[in-house]
Amino acid sequence: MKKFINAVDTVLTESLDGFAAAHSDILMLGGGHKFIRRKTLKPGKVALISGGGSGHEPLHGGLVGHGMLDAACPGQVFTSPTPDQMMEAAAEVNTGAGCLFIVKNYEGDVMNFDMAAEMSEDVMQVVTNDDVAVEDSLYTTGRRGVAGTLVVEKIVGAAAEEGLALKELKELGDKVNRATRSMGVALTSCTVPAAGKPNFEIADDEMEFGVGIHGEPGRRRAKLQPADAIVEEICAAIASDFGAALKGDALLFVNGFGGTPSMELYLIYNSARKMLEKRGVRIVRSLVGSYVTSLDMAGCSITLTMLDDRVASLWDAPVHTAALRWGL
Amino acid sequence: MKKFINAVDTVLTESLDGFAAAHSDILMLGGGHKFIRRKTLKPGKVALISGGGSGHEPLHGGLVGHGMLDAACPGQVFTSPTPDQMMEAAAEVNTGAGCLFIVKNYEGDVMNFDMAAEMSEDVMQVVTNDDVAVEDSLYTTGRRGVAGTLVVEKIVGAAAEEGLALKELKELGDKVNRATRSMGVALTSCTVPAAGKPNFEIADDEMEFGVGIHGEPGRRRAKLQPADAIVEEICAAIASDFGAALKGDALLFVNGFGGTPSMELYLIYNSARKMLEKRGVRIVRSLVGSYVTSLDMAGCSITLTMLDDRVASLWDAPVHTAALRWGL
Amino acid sequence: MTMDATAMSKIDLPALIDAVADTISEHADELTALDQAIGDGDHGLNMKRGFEAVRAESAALAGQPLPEVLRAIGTKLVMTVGGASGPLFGTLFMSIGKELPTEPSRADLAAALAKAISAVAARGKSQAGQKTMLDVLYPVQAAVAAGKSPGDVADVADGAAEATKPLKAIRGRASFLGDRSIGHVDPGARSSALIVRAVAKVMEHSA
Amino acid sequence: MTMDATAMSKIDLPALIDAVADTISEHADELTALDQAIGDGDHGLNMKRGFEAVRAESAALAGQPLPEVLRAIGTKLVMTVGGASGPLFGTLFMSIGKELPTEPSRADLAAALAKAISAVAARGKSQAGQKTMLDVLYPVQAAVAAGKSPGDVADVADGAAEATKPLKAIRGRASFLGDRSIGHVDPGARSSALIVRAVAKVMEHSA
Ligand SMILES: Nc1ncnc2c1ncn2[C@@H]1O[C@H](COP(=O)(O)OP(=O)(O)O)[C@@H](O)[C@H]1O
Ligand SMILES: Nc1ncnc2c1ncn2[C@@H]1O[C@H](COP(=O)(O)OP(=O)(O)O)[C@@H](O)[C@H]1O
Ligand SMILES: [Mg+2]
Ligand SMILES: [Mg+2]
Ligand SMILES: [Mg+2]
Ligand SMILES: [Mg+2]
Repeated sequence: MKKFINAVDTVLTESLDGFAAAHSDILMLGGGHKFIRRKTLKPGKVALISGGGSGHEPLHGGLVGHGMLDAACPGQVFTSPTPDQMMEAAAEVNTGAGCLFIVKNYEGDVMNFDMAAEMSEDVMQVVTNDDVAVEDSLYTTGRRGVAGTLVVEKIVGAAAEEGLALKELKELGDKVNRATRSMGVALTSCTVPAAGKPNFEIADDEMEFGVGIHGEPGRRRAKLQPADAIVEEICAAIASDFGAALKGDALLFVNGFGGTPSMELYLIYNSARKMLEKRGVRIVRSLVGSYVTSLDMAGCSITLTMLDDRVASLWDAPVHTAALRWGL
Repeated sequence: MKKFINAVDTVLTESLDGFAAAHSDILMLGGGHKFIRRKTLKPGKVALISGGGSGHEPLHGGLVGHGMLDAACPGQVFTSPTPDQMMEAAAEVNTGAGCLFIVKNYEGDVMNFDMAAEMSEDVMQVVTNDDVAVEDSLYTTGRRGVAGTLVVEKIVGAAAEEGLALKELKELGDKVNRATRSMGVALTSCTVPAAGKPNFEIADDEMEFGVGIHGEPGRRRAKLQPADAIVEEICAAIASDFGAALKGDALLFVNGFGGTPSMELYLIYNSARKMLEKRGVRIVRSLVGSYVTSLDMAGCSITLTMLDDRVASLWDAPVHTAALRWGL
Repeated sequence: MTMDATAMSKIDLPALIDAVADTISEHADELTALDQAIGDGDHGLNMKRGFEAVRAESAALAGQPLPEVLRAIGTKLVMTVGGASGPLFGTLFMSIGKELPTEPSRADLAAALAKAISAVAARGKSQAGQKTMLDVLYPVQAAVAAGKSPGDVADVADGAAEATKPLKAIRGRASFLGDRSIGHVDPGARSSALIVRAVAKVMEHSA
Repeated sequence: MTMDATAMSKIDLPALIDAVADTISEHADELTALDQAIGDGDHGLNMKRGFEAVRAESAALAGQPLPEVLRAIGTKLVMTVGGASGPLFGTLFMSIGKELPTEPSRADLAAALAKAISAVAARGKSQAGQKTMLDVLYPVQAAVAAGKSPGDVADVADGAAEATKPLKAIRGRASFLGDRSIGHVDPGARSSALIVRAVAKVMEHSA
């Protein structure tokens, strides 16, 4: 394992300490490294709290700040946080208007957030499940929440800043989630520090299609293809899942998994944009970068969110976090 | 080679097309993909132009925009751009107040920018050489320009926005460069698409100390150390090079080379911050992220810039580029 | 030897906690490797973190009645394990503690186990046959109810864990793999069997 | 066979361009591998891009006088090669073109080469012994001045390229490696020798 670490047990806390020190203008840590919270809370605003296993940085801690989250609860690497983390975060950042938990659809996250919600007051939840690689049927745990979660957090965050009520934010979050689809492909796995070796081995001419964001194998292993062929397959899956909803304006988000250089991400974006526009979508907003990562995994995902004017203007609203900034 | 590409010959142009499409609010491409320029020029402002081999993204194209560069000239991967690129960029973005070229100290870059400067009018140059891994003596080509280049571009960019004259900007750039030191360490090499394999092989328990940003071997190969030991060695090298100048306020910039997750970068930042403060520096500004990269190389560099109040306020000045944004 | 109320109330609780923590820590790499194959490679780490945290409180728990101790163990697991296994194993121990009288009979234990396993299934929205820890817990409960010896119960658990191998996962992270989940033992099933074996050994000794 | 003015002016320029472009393209991987060892792994790519761009203009250049053609080649190299080698090889060809009369004698060639090599050294702020292309160009110029045959000049070039192996680099990217640059042939020295060999072959044929 080649990593900059001192000891596997302290990777997370040392990194969080550095993160808080580097962004002390925006955020601070809760006791025991249980959560990252905005430095300045806005009384009367619904508090948005997200969280999940670590290793997906900048998600979620890098999205704490004006226009997005009020707190993020970092679990161990790829392990959902525990309910006490969300409960303590909620107790600290809820200024009276209630809390919205934004949760990626993994059983671990869902159960831990559920337990926290059961033991807290005035909490609602939005569960994101944008990954079309996973069949959504009775015979699965449902779709995973992946990169589209960032989009939900941005849109709902902007609306919370405007002063929307808890229930309205929950409805908006569900709506944006329903308007969002993602799919990912990996060229390598990644190494959880405490595990010390990659989750899977993969040959030099192979890729994993339909992966999530935990360095896990995907739906199928295939021979490495030219970028256009990969993008075409992903876009086809997203498009067919949208069905008739695939029309009008959209946000195209090409997300790197951590080990893929931005040169390749923009190449993928270039390809995806053309293919989606050929299918009748108008790409009016874009985001390209490694925002929802799997440690050092090489690979990327493509996320498409259908936009109406209201959602587009919430996307444009000012945001000031460690990872996402504009308009401020 | 595991990359998202269609053909090695078109990686760069496809990626640039994607980049320009994704950031069409900020920038546009020059003819023949010769340069990336600000969409809206500011008449009477000195034009800042940088450039260099591609593969270091977001440097330099991601730093084109308000408060930083007016144009960036992307060479082939790890290959300096050709003089016609800088000449055409200068002709297009020079609104009458002259052009400042910001050049990283590599003979290829220096010679190509020199030739362009000789054939253009009203051009001055700042050559960055912040890499303390390289001995600066008669028997070397001098220090390399590495991640510190971003700091120079930010500070000089802010001053240009204020309306400083060409000669003042050149002096400011030289001053910031002299106040900046960097050093890097790599855990892996990287793969130039057209070369198809990594520049060097390295064992699982080894690292390259004192590397630049071209996937090249460094000054010495060593056994992989705990992060603190690595950071201590880098900080010692930087500190001894600063000598008596190491005091007062400073900007600490921990830069990832592309393949290193932000969890590790913040851990390095945490360690470096402590070690430098122990040496009497006050870290008052911070930047952590993969900004000056070597494609997919795993590794990082530490950059320290000594700040006076004026330089600190130029760092804080609004910037709006693809990669760096605040205050706007 | 069969299990009875005497055996239950005579149990050396610190020894029990040590035994479970020992087996989980010793097998942490194996559990993680199982989870790398069809999950995200953290199950061994999660369980070890949780049971070592429980062990650290062992002294404090020593004097307390069995139900209290089980509840405390469950709560500690919920607050330290994380992931899917945290709420599930946490619920398991908390529920057994809630259901069990201070001096339980074998029937009490079988009943408490049945209720606790239902609570786990409710928390996980899962059922038997979905390639999860439940595929060990249900047969273990049945074996306890049937009056098997601790050693025999542990054998049932081992067999049940092994029997998850041919199953296709319908719940848990492994379900994302679809058919590719077939051919691997479920990590949570394996850790459940390890816990059962450790508990059985301690019960045999305290009998 | 010796080189003389007749040989120079009789040279088939398109054939010369083809020969140089051929050898560079054929050896591009080797040059890149040399540059991977002590540089950034692009020398073969750079040179190939440049000389293939020159080849693409070969027909347009065919009718023009030798000095014009050399200047055009140099300019093309500057605009397409990039890196350190672009300005340096570009300067070399541009300068030879500038110095050479339309019907040059051997002495003219030797003099032009000397001036062009000085221009390269000035552009590169470099000199002999620093493990660069100059370590091939200087001995080549000397061999031409001494009246050696094209084949012998090419042998000198090969030997000089090989002789860069034990040198420590003082200029170019390899200098960043310090002592680690020792033991490898300099890529630019090797490409220079390849060009000299190709030119020599064409000159022998046109003699
Ligand atoms: N819905 C569920 N119901 C029952 N058991 C489950 C469920 N989801 C997961 N599990 C169990 O949890 C185990 C995985 O635990 P762990 O790896 O610690 O958590 P995570 O999957 O969140 O990484 C699985 O092997 C399975 O036995
Ligand atoms: N200052 C210099 N003077 C003479 N030759 C040089 C100088 N710098 C580099 N070279 C030559 O250029 C070659 C490298 O060319 P290339 O790899 O194409 O450019 P870069 O080093 O910019 O990647 C070296 O092998 C060396 O022969
Ligand atoms: Mg997990
Ligand atoms: Mg180069
Ligand atoms: Mg797991
Ligand atoms: Mg090179």
